[in-house]
Parts: sequence; structure tokens; C-alpha cells
Amino acid sequence: MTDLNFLADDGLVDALTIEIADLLRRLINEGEQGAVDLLGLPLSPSCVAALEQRLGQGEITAVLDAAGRSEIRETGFPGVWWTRHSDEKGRVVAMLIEVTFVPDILRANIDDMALGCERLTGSTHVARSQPRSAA
Amino acid sequence: MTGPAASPTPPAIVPDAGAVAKAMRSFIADVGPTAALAMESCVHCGRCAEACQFYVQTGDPRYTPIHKIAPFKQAYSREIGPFAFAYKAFGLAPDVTAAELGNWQELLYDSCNMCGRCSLICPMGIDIADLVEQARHGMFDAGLAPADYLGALAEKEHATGSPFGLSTNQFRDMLHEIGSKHGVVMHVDEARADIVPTVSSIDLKTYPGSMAAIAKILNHMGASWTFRTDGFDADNVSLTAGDRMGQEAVTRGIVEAALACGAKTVVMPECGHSFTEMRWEAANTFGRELPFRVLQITELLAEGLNDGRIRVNKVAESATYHDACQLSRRGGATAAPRIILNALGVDLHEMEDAGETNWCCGGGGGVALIKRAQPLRDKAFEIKRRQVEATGVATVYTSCSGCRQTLDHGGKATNWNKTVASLLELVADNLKD
Amino acid sequence: MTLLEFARGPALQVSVLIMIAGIFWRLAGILLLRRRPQLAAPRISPIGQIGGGLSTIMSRFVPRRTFWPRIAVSVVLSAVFHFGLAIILLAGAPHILLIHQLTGFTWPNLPKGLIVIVSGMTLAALIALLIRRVGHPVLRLLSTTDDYLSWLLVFLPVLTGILLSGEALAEYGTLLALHILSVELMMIWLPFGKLMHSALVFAGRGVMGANFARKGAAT
Amino acid sequence: MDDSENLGEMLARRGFGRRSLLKFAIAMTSSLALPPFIAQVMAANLAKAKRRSVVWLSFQECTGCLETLLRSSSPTIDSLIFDFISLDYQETLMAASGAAAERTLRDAVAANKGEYLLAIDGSIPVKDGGVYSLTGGRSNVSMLAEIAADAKAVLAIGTCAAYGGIPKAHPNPTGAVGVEDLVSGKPIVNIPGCPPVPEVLSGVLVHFISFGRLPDLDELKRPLAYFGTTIHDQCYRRPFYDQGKFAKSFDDEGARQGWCLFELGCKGPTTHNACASLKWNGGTSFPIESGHGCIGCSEPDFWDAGGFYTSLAGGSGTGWRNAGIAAAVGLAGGAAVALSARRKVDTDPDKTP
Repeated sequence: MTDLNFLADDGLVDALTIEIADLLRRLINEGEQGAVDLLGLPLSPSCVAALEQRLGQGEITAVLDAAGRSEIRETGFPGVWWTRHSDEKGRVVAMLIEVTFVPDILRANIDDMALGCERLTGSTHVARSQPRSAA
Repeated sequence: MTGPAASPTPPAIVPDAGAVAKAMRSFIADVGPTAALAMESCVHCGRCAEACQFYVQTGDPRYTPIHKIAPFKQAYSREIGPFAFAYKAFGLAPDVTAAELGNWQELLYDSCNMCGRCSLICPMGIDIADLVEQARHGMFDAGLAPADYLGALAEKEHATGSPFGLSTNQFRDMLHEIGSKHGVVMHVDEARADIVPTVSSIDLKTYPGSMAAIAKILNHMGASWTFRTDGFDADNVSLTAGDRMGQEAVTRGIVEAALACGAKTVVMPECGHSFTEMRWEAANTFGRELPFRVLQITELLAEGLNDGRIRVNKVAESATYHDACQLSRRGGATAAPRIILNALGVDLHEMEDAGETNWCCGGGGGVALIKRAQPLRDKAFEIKRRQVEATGVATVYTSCSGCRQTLDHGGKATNWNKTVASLLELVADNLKD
Repeated sequence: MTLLEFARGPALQVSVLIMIAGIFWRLAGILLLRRRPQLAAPRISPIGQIGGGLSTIMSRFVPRRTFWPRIAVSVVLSAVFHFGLAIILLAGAPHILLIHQLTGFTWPNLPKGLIVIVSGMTLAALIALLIRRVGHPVLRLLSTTDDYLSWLLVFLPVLTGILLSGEALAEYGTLLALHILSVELMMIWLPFGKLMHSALVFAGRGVMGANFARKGAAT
Repeated sequence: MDDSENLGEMLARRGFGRRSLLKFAIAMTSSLALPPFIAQVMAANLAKAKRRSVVWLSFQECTGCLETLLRSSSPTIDSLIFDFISLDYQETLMAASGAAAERTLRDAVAANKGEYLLAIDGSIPVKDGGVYSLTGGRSNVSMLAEIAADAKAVLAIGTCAAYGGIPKAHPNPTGAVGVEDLVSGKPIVNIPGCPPVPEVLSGVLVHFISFGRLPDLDELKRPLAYFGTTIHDQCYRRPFYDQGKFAKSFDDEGARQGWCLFELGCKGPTTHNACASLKWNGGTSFPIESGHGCIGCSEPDFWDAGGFYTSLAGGSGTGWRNAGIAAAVGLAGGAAVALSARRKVDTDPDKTP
């Protein structure tokens, strides 16, 4: 199929760059987080690649393995994160630019920690040898 | 479009309502499929104005050709159009008011030569000249033909058969007088003859020489011919006035005279409308095909020159030729005059738009016979004057006395240094015995 | 029954039938009037007269050279409009498709971009023609409500056609419905007003051509 | 699975932590075309969401909608969500039947009065008192009326439940109608499609569970997030449409090149659905991508909107017979008028001979 993505990619990339810079400025000045849902925008694959190239690579790349693989990468601009979520079949279900100190998904969740804590205490030899209390 | 000049608007003539109704009915009586198709097709594109000498020279939008039949088109739509019932039910096309019709006298007579130039430019193929002629029937029946001169002449023609009220005896005497004056044998009212030449009243009054010329040429040809005083006047002023009864009477006179002497050919004189009437309308007016041929004088001369019955000397002269609209554009006899001029060896310089798309001299269709139309005629003459001067020649030949008279008057009014002459007389003057 | 289904269904049927009935009514109403006899001896044969008629039908598309200077604007504008409309209708893909579905004939179409350009020119010509009709003293004198109504009923289909090709102002379904409805309005008015000239022009020119050829006169 | 456990706990028990839930919420927010920050709120609400009772009534239907919604693919979050909602009554799926099924239905309705979700697939025949579709001897019409009364919201799943669908196609012998024609005074959401796109239902359910109300709907009560644009606007073959490159038959060169199927009757331009973006069978393909034009199955009365293979640009002609009649009427009228015109002219008193 002819590649019709010659449309002015750089035009779109510039527009997105300006918006991201705006969000970053607001985060810095007012501490307000922001995000851009890339899947919601009519972006062609080449345009996404051009944006990715524009934002570049940062110091952190995190991989999340939960209900499919997700990659949370800090771009070349601190506070600007590129998040790509895929489901078990590898289909990209969400892709966004998050402008925040640390994306929420990286932070451990209080409820998970509570359950984890129980399991942790239950995992010692002592705990394992006692009869289990009624579930 | 030259600057709009204030053309003289005649006093509005207000006929009574009965006359208006009569006018509409008589117009409608003539409307057949062709006229109906024409009126239904107009898309109001305004191009016909750009071909009409009176609009072009004055810039007055009222002189737009198709506008000239507006009241009658209204009547047609209301009375016999395909959606007449709707027009009436919704009152779409109001009845033509008396005042309205009165204003149209100037549009249908003074400013229309029925020359048909507008019909050539019309993208819808509407023969506006034909519609104007039918509209004039309505105007005449409503007593709205311009009284000064055209109307008067038509009345006389209706009564006596000649617009100037000449009796047959007076006409016979005039013919013999012309014959003796020009030393030409005149055949008048003979019982049998192959060719019957008819006479235009203008020639009788202003160019008697042309009668001598016809006689001289017919004698030269050794043809069996005769004038017939019982049907001599070809002018048919009634036609241009819109008087169908008068028009029919004149036509019937000529046809019956020709039938009486067993003519094989009737020759129309140097005149436009008479040719149109006799060649194309007489059979319809008479009701059956005519047993004889109808030729315009130039057609006869061209035929004679071609088959040797007429022999002429060469004339070393350069000239131009003005086509009469009814002969060339409307009548299809454009070639004959060229054959004649060529035979005479005339160095012919054709005017711009010569032949089918020629500009009218401004006097045709009875306009020459309307006094108050003089300013309009002068404006139309300006075109013709420019065209003739552009050829650089000294003489303008024509084969229609109407044009000749109009160009003469126009020339005199502007002391024009050109001579306007008759092609017929040129042939007669150069016969080779 | 959405607006589009109405436009493509009953409205299309009714308007086409009204147009057909109207056209035949008007033609019959004209051509069945009493014919005035033509008894004068013709200059050429009946075949020649038919030839004259056909040649006039074609010749009147291009006015005689001598008339051009005075009617150039009218000729150019109406030519751009009529040819534009013809190209849109005969080379536009959806129109060819419509004809194909009705008659089975089909032929290659021009790319949509070109058709949009042509439609733009057609629209511009229409607007210029309207301005001229209102501005020019002769045209203003001659024009009736039918002229302006007929103009509007031709302008709307071209306008809605352009909007439809843009597919921006509203949804495709709505734009297509508006386009079809505007064409239907035009079809309903066609037999009763000036648009009838699309049929009468050939009859008119043909009759004049034949009559004049009969007289050997200029066609 | 006791009723007190909330969704967060159930998911955790099944090995899905809060990150998976947040990831799912982010995906759903994007799918529902909601602003990105909503994901946090959605995730929080989902975690605390209590089990929501759902009653599923199947009326005059072909079970196609049910089949497409209960995918068998590996347990993903949204399928777990389906497990989470307690599908208290579904005739095809539940073990009980006959009188026992009816009791279950009555109990579920009574227990969750005013709180349960009513999902319906299939149209409701109303002709002859609704006799054409009965469940346990009771007409669907009366069942719908009774059970819809206490529902918190009604989900009409599939074009049949939404607009009457194929049973309603001309001549509609059973007098089939959609849910919205019979139920009023209740939030109703139509999820048309024959069958509908599965993700749409999960989107609507998640939205309802997270925010307690239905997502924004268009004038035909369809979720704007999924039905806001037409297939045509999202179609990957749109460039060919714009260039005028159309397949003329299903196996010509154009079709093989993947050109636009407009001329082969595609109803994409007038059909609102998310097929072109969400695609089917887990994003594999959708009708146009597989070479067949869209048949407009998510639009009301799609079955009667002109043949699937006559293009939108086409029109149903009048037929030569009708055209002939019109011409004849015209000719007769014109002739009559012309004859009366002739008579008028002939009887004119002062007509010249």
C-alpha cells in the first residue's frame, strides 16, 4: 500500500512538542501533572517514530510485567515519560506521554503492599510450621 | 456598448381594454409549435441585444429584441401555454395592461427592422423577427400601428391595393410614361406571359428608373413578360404594419394576376419584405402551393447571366454591396448579387459582416415609414456609414429600394460623399446588345 | 427512515416522475399546437432541412466570430459553467456509478481532486453569472423570479456537491442527503421553469435550423 | 466468591495487582476517549467496586451477540471483569432451567431491586400480544416491562435489541421493536452491531462500574466514544476513496490492490461504529480489511436501507414502467392543453379566416 505518511509529520511533531513543553512548564511552576494520549490522536506510524526521535532517550527504562508487558521510559527530557502498554497478546492498548515526577504505575500500591506484607510474614520457616488459622 | 443616449420616447398611447384583449387574441391565433417553442425556450441571456443595431447604438435596454415581445409572451403563457391553467390560477403572468401595450408601439415598430440579426445570435434558436411580426398583428388589431405614415399607408393599401392609393389606370399610365421617357417597350396587362415583374411603390415614387430597367432587361432577354396592374404593388406595407387582411389582399392580388396570365415566374422588385412575403409566405396566405416560381430580381439577373440570356459589358469600377436583410439573411439569396457584380467585372470590396450577418440599414420593416423613428434610423446608419467608409470605395450597390432610400436619406443628412445605387439599374445600363 | 433514505427513496422516485411528466406535458403542450402550413417551395430537400436543423444544433454552441467581442463574457461564463457541470456529471466517479446502476453503462472516471477543482470553477462561473444578471441593465430588465429560482436550484446542487466531496462540514450521510435533495428540487422545478431549456434548446435550434435551411437562409 | 469481596480483592486473589488494574483503566480511558487523568479515578473506583448483579434477558435473538461477547481467549482483565459482575441470570449459560431458572430470575431481581443491570439481546415482538417470542410461556413484552422497571440501567446489546434489527426488517411479521421503543424513564444505552464490537460492551460496563452512570451517548443512545465517527472516517482505505480508485468487482485488479469498496455497496460512510479502529477478533481485521464492504449493521433498519451491493451514490430508480406511466400522463396532459388551446383559438369571434 502506498505510504501516504509524507504528510507534514514534522508539523504534528512540533505541535506535540510545544504541548509537552507547556505541560512540563506547568508541572515545574504549579506542580500539576499532565499527559497526552497518543492513541487518541490520528498519528501515523512515521509520525510516532518522529516524535520518539524528537524526545530521545532518558536515563530510566522500566519494564512492567502485569497483564501483558508495558514499557515506561523517561525521554531525553526529565519529567517527560513515554509509556507504552501492551496486553497479553502484545497489542498496544495504551500509549501516552506522561509529564510527572514519576508515573503512578511505577509506584507500589498500598493494597498490594498490604497483601504482600501478609505473604512476607507468612513466608518465614516459623510461620510456615504453625497450623494455618481458619481462612 | 456605446454610452446610453436618451432616445426620444413617444407619448404613451393608451388603447382601451377591449383593444388589448383583441390584440392578445390575434397574436395567439398565430402561435404554432415553432412560435410556442421559441417563447418557451428564452433563457433571458440578453445576447440578442448585442446583435441589435438599436440597442448597440443607444444602449437602451428596452430595445432588447426578446423584450419587445414580452407582453405577447405573457398573454401566450396565460392563454394557450402548456401551463396556462397554472398561470391563471396563481395569477403568475398578469393580464397585459393597456398602458403597457401602448408603450410597446415604439419597441415593436420604431426600434425593430425585423432584420433577424438577433435570431442569428440567439443560443436557443429563437426566430425573434418572426415573433415581432406576429406581435405586430396584435398591435395592428388593437389599433396600435403607428399612425404617422406607416399606419396611414397601410390603411390606403388595405383600401386601394396601393399604399399611395394609385388606381390601376394611374399605374398603367405611369408605366407607359416611364416607357416612353426611357425609350423602353412596356408590356402591360397582356393576357399571356411567362414572367410577371411586380413593382415596389417606393420605386414608383422615387426610383422610376428601376421599372424601365426591368423592362429593358426582360426585352433584352427576349422573354415573354408583362406588368399586371391588377396586382402590381409588391411593397406590402400591410405586412410591416401588421395588417394581415391587407397583407393577404395584396398577396392575393399578385397571385391572381399571375394566375390570370399563366405566368411561370413572378419577379419581385428591388425590395426586401416583398420577397419574404411572396417567396415564403404567399403560398401559406393563399392556402396552397403556387404554380409559379417566385424570384427576386437579383436571382433572375444571376440566372440570366449564368445561362447567357443576359449579356453585359464590363464596368471598370470598384464598389461595395449592402445586403438587404430579407434577401440575404432571411431569404437565402446572398450569392445572386455577387454573381451579378462578378459578371459586371466590378472590383467588389465586401463590407465587414457582409452577407448573412450584415448590419441592417435601419430602415427595413416599415421603420423608414415612421417619421418619429428618424433619430433611431440615424444611429443605425452610423454603423453602415463606418462599414462602407472602411472599404474605401465610392459606391454602394444594393438591390432593395428601402435600403437605398434609407442610406440616401442617411447620406444626405450627413452629406456623405458616397453614392448609393441600384444593382438592377447598373445591369440595365450595361447590357451588351 | 433517515433523511438519506428519504432522499434516495421516495423523494427520488417522486421528483423523477414529476420531471418526466412535466417535460412531456410541456413538450406536448408546445408541439401539438396547430401547425401553420409551410407551402412555399423549399430551396432544399427535406433531408437537407434535417441536416440544417442538426447543424444549427451544433453551430449555436459557438457563436459566430463577429458576435464574440460583444458577448465574450456571457459566452465564456456560460461555457465554463455548462462544460464544468458536464465534466462533473460525466466524469465524476459517483455520478458514473449512479448512471451505471440505472443503465448498466460505465466508463473510467477522473480523479476526485480534479472534479473538485472543476466544481469550484463551475460554482465561480455561476456566481459571476448571477452578479452579471443583477448588474447588467439588459439582464436585469429581462429577468423574472424564474431566472433567480432556477439559478438557485442549480447553484445548490453544485455547492452541496462540493461540500459532499469535502466531507468536512457535516457527516457524509447528511451531506449526501442534502445534495440529493437539492438535485431533486431542481428536477421538480425543471419542467416548469427556465431549466426546461436543457430539453428545448435542441428542439428550438433544430426547428430554426430546418426552417432556415428550407429557405436557404443563414442557420 | 462471597458477595462482600470487591473487584480489587477478587483481582488480587487471581494474581492481578493494582498495577494491572491501573494499566487496564488507562487502556479503557483511552478506548472511551476520556482524558488521560481519569484513569486514576477509574482505577480507584474499580478497585472498590462492589459486585454488580446483571440480569441478561434473551428475546427474539440468534445468540450471535452472546457468543461474540464471551470470548474464550486467555483470561484478560476485561474477561475477569465479566466474571466479577455476577451474571445472575442468563438462560443459555446457566445450569438451571425451567421452573428453577424462573425462580433464580425472580430471586436475583428481588435481591438487587433497583441496582441490577438489565442486559438484553434480541428484539421484542409486540404483534398479536407478543405471542411470537415467549420464555416459559410468558411473552417477552411482559417480561421486559416487569424486569426493566427495577433495573438501574438497561443495556440493549446488538442491533436487534437496540433498533429491532433483522426481525424488524420489512415486512416485520412479528412486529419486532427495539428496547427503547418499550422502555422509558430508565437510562438506556444501545450497543448496536450485528454482532456488536466486544470492547464496546466492556467499555460501557467499566464506565458504569467506575462512575455509576452510562458514558455520553449520541441521539440514537449509542456511546459516543465508539459510535461518534463513521467507519468511513476511520477507514485505512480512505486515501483510495479520495483518489477515486474504486474496486469495480470483488476480484478485479482494484480489489486485489485493496482499493476502496464504495462502488461495491460499502455503507461505511453512513455507518457509525468502531470496527475500523478497534477491529475484530482481537484486532485481527474488520469487514473492509477482509475485502467486503461494510453493510452498516449498527444502523437502524440497515437491512432495508438499499441492497448491500448497491452503492450509496446509487438510487433506487423509478423503473421503466413508472417512468413510462409518468411520460404518458405528461403527454395526455400536454395534448389536452394543446387541444383546448386550439379550440380557444378556433372559437375566437374575430379570428381572421
